[in-house]
Amino acid sequence: MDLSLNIADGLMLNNPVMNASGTFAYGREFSEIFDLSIMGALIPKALSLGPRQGNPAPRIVEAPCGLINSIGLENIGVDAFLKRELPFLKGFKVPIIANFFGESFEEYIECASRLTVDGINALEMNVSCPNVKSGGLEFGRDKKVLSDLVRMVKDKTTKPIIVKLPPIGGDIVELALAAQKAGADALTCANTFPAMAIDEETWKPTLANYVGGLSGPAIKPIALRFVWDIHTKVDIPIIASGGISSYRDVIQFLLAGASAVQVGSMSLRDPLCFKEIIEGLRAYMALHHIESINDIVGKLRS
Amino acid sequence: MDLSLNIADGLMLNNPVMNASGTFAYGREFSEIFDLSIMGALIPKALSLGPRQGNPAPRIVEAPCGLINSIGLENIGVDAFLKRELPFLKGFKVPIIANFFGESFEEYIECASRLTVDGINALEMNVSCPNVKSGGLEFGRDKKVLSDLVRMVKDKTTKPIIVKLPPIGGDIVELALAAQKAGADALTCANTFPAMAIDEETWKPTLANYVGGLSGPAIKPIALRFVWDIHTKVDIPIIASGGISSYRDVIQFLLAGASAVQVGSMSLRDPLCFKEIIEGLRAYMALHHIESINDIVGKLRS
Amino acid sequence: MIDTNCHILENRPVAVNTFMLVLEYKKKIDWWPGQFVMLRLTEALDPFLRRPFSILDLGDNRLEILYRIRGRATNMLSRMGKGENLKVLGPLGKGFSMPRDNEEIIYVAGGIGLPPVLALARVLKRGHLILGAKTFREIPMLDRIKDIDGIEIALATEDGSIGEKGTVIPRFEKLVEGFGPGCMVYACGPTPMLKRVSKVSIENGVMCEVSMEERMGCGFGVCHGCTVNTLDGNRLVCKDGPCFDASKIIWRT
Amino acid sequence: MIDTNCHILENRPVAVNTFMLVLEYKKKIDWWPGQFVMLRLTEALDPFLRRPFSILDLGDNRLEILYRIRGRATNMLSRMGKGENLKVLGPLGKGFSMPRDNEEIIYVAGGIGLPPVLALARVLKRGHLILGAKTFREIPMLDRIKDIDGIEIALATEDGSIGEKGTVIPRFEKLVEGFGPGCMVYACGPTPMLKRVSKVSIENGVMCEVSMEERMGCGFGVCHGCTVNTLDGNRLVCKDGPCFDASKIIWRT
Ligand SMILES: Cc1cc2nc3c(=O)[nH]c(=O)nc-3n(C[C@H](O)[C@H](O)[C@H](O)COP(=O)(O)OP(=O)(O)OC[C@H]3O[C@@H](n4cnc5c(N)ncnc54)[C@H](O)[C@@H]3O)c2cc1C
Ligand SMILES: Cc1cc2nc3c(=O)[nH]c(=O)nc-3n(C[C@H](O)[C@H](O)[C@H](O)COP(=O)(O)OP(=O)(O)OC[C@H]3O[C@@H](n4cnc5c(N)ncnc54)[C@H](O)[C@@H]3O)c2cc1C
Ligand SMILES: Cc1cc2nc3c(=O)[nH]c(=O)nc-3n(C[C@H](O)[C@H](O)[C@H](O)COP(=O)(O)O)c2cc1C
Ligand SMILES: Cc1cc2nc3c(=O)[nH]c(=O)nc-3n(C[C@H](O)[C@H](O)[C@H](O)COP(=O)(O)O)c2cc1C
Ligand code: FES
Ligand code: FES
Repeated sequence: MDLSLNIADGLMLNNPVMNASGTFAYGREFSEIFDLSIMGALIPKALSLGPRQGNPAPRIVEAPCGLINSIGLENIGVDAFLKRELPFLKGFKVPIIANFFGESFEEYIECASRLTVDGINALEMNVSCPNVKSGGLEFGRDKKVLSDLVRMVKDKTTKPIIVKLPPIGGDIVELALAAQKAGADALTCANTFPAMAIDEETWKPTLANYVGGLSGPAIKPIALRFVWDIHTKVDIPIIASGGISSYRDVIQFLLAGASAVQVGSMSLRDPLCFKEIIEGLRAYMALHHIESINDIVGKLRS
Repeated sequence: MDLSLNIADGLMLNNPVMNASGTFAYGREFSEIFDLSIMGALIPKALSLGPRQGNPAPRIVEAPCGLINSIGLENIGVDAFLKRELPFLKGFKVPIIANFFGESFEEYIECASRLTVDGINALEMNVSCPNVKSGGLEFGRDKKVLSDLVRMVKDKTTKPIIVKLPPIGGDIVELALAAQKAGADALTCANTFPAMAIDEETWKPTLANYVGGLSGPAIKPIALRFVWDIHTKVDIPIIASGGISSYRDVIQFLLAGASAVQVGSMSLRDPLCFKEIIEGLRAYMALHHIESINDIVGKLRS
Repeated sequence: MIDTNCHILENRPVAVNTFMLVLEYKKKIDWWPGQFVMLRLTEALDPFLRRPFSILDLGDNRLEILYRIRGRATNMLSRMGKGENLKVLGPLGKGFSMPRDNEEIIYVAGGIGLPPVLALARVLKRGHLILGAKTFREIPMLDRIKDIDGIEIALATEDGSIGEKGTVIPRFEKLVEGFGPGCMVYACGPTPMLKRVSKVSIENGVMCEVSMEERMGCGFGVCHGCTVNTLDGNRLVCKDGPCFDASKIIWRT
Repeated sequence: MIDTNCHILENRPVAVNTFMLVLEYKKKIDWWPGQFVMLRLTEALDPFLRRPFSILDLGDNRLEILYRIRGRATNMLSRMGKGENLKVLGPLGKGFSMPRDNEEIIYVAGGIGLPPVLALARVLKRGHLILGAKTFREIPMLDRIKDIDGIEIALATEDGSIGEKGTVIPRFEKLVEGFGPGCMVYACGPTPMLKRVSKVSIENGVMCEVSMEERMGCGFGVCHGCTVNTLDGNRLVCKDGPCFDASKIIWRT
């Protein structure tokens, strides 16, 4: 039985299950609970050029079957990551995908080039960051901006580029096509949904930042539809993200056309879910006599 | 204590709680469980010019904190509605909002003009219907198409026009502004989210139609954000729709800027929720010494 | 139809993956076999929708339901215990119609299709009940079933562990052919069985009613999710059914 | 830190809206007062996140938690009964630090801030515990509290129904001023109380540790949701705390 798959040159996974960026910190806490070498890939928290404080608290709140976060991309910055965290992560002999972002084209490019080092297998671009120059509109909302950005980043790195699409505000299929055309090697579909929570007792927004991003099982049916819609249009591999909580969900996303999946919110609730999901996948394949994970990808029946 | 509010000329509600279209049929079943005259307004199932069969079964499936439907706008058609159902609904002395759609500009216009009769207080345009002429793209996805459509419908009716926005595929704030500019009297925000469910045992889509729309508490945080975003940009009243399940949710949506709310999925689960929500609202206002519902609308504190 | 809170009195296994659920049901209300209730497992929002279950018996402050574990909700239900609360909406739908006088009656039940058919047999107290299952261990409450006044029982199991080996169909065919057009058939079970029972009934000029299943959003006719295709157009399983005249059904392939 | 399934042994009211939850906890594991666990109420996906609760006691196969109904999850929890299952992740976070020898110790607890402070007092077996509440009926297990070896108890209630009328602050000020810089303060309770306790401690040159609360996503340091602003930068309540040196905290307005 073979769970391995190839996303891009230099990005071969032992199995299709990765963590999602931002719900795993830099891996140290999870490494104390289970052996990270079982993972398909490891994705540390989003990195920016310099360190960032993020938003004030409260910056997380529960939602029906999910949660809303406004962490605000707090992180230690690329250099500190390379020095203090990467050596630790490399020890697990699992591909490492660095998630990064910037507030300008220049920052994206500089990040990408600094992250082009041994031990990092691919770069995942978080394009849901406000573009300071264009009045705060997210980079990923505009086809043209997105494709310029992807093209410029591709130029500056030899690593495979994975573009993580924003789910709302534009047509995700068009954004996917634009990213592919600009040279993206794979797509992550999708980031959190713009959301909000209000406290009816205080009449205030629950998050200090007013708004945040919704994640968790709540968004799964929408993410599944995105993967299906995009899969029928693009040729590059899709990595699914959005509400995946069990091996069943993984099979569903693979059938819809995803090559791999990321698990975020569910691992906040059940830190051992990675193990359960990977073992569940193995058991499912054994039970159904499926030789290779590739025999599931995109195989939805009519 | 005053729960009444004015949405548009001829559309004065005794309280801000309506049903959502499509989860209430034409009102007969609910009328056997509680007195419909407690409602802020009644909205029958979406109407098209002629009767429609809708999609084959299965056309409903549960999702985390919600459900996905692909009913396919099954309905008895405008004429049968006016003859067989409207007289019954008029008996409750509650404003009636007719939800309607078409597959072409002409159908929308013809529907609107036939629905311009006594006993109907306003028209709610469902623009999440595929436009046959433009290769199936939904009317509500394109600013230009949407504003042409709204303008033409406005021309053909004296009733207030409420545009029910689609949540995904375009920028909802821009769509809202386009609808307002074209003459919409109010906005419903928003319709169901494009979604999908797959059965990992049969490898088939769960819905015969492959895809459907997600509704229920799962989408509430996104709908709340939409209302907040739109409220700060448009001047016409907003009617919130998306996952409302309790009086608490109603207060939250009012604080974010909605003037009224629709309850859909929750009433499938708990048919008596309308009563509970309206009573809860009253009790909340009494407890907090709030004189008028208008003292809540848009009053989010910082 | 009313919506009411009920305590669990009993929830115990009675066959493989099959449970007898007894709820304290304090309201007085009329019902008829074939009708069902929608159960809400939890005040929490997941699972979101209620689930439909046939009424096996209702009266004396007790509501009896016989269910089999099929997916998430039935799994959760099977782990609930005495004293826990459920919300019950019902009775819903149209039950089976009354047979005409002097008619022979055949009840056909496959697997967990048993409850509505058993309920009817108990009320009518006459006729022949053919019960099919995969194996002996999947048949619940055999003692109680065998003891119903006026009912003759025949069993069929796929593995032959009790009764005839195979499906209910051979025995059913024999009975129908014997009784001829005068008899009345009531059936509930897996779709392939229902299709066969309908076909045989129609071929023999016999009235047949089938209790249909469809995924339900509401259970009381407002979401139009549970549609079944009939010669009279779309009908709702929850409101126009679940019991339908078999000759009207247009079966999905 | 381990994640384990626990049966409820007891879940009974001990004061207004306040419950004592006792879980069967079969694992052997070290813990220290101030540490907490994350409870998962249900396998279903709503409520989605676990909730943090201080460890009141852990040992002899028993985990004790004292909790007050605050919102949805605590409400649901209060309706759960013996035999039902919870998932428990823990022990989590850093507990209170050890006091230096010979120091006087003051414990200050406001409302449901009691559990971690009480746990510490029980372990250290010396010092003065000042307990504040709105009213007499909100104080849980007063007998047990009064009987802790080596601990002197003072009560304050807002309505004066027991102990001094008013907040814990006047009594606290008097004690701190009496003991001077040699003493050590441990506090948990509502933020305004913690702020006052910190201020008074700092003004008197006294070491003070406060157990902080923040909305949590994970409880073990991976989501960075539970941030608290300190003189050393952002710190995580769940991992760097919940117990912090009060002089380091930058209080939100
Ligand atoms: C009128 C009616 C009466 C019923 N009476 C009984 C009864 O007395 N005892 C009993 O054990 N079961 C009965 N059922 C079936 C029962 O409702 C389903 O087993 C239950 O809803 C499954 O819920 P779940 O969450 O466990 O499964 P899910 O996880 O929702 O689904 C598991 C599988 O079950 C099937 N399924 C789910 N819901 C339905 C549905 N509503 N109709 C058809 N198939 C479905 C699907 O194939 C699905 O893949 C009845 C159904 C109907 C429509
Ligand atoms: C380290 C730690 C230890 C705790 N120990 C205990 C304990 O021993 N006993 C006890 O009764 N409670 C304790 N709490 C508080 C407890 O976690 C909350 O009461 C609980 O999470 C509320 O859940 P809910 O769903 O009932 O409320 P919700 O519906 O989630 O919220 C209700 C209100 O409670 C507040 N709230 C919710 N979650 C938190 C949170 N994590 N931190 C601060 N405020 C919150 C908010 O103001 C919210 O409006 C502790 C919290 C922390 C962080
Ligand atoms: C607390 C939190 C922090 C996140 N931080 C990031 C981030 O730094 N970069 C990023 O690309 N996505 C981030 N995300 C999005 C997740 O990576 C993931 O795409 C999303 O949560 C949907 O998946 P899920 O439903 O499995 O959580 C974050 C999500 C959460 C909940
Ligand atoms: C079964 C079902 C049928 C629906 N049919 C319609 C419809 O006919 N017209 C329409 O505008 N919206 C329709 N909707 C959308 C609802 O009116 C509502 O906008 C949406 O479900 C979100 O609200 P909720 O979360 O409260 O259900 C339907 C929704 C459901 C669940
Ligand atoms: S289940 Fe809603 S109409 Fe039948
Ligand atoms: S709660 Fe997740 S980091 Fe503290």
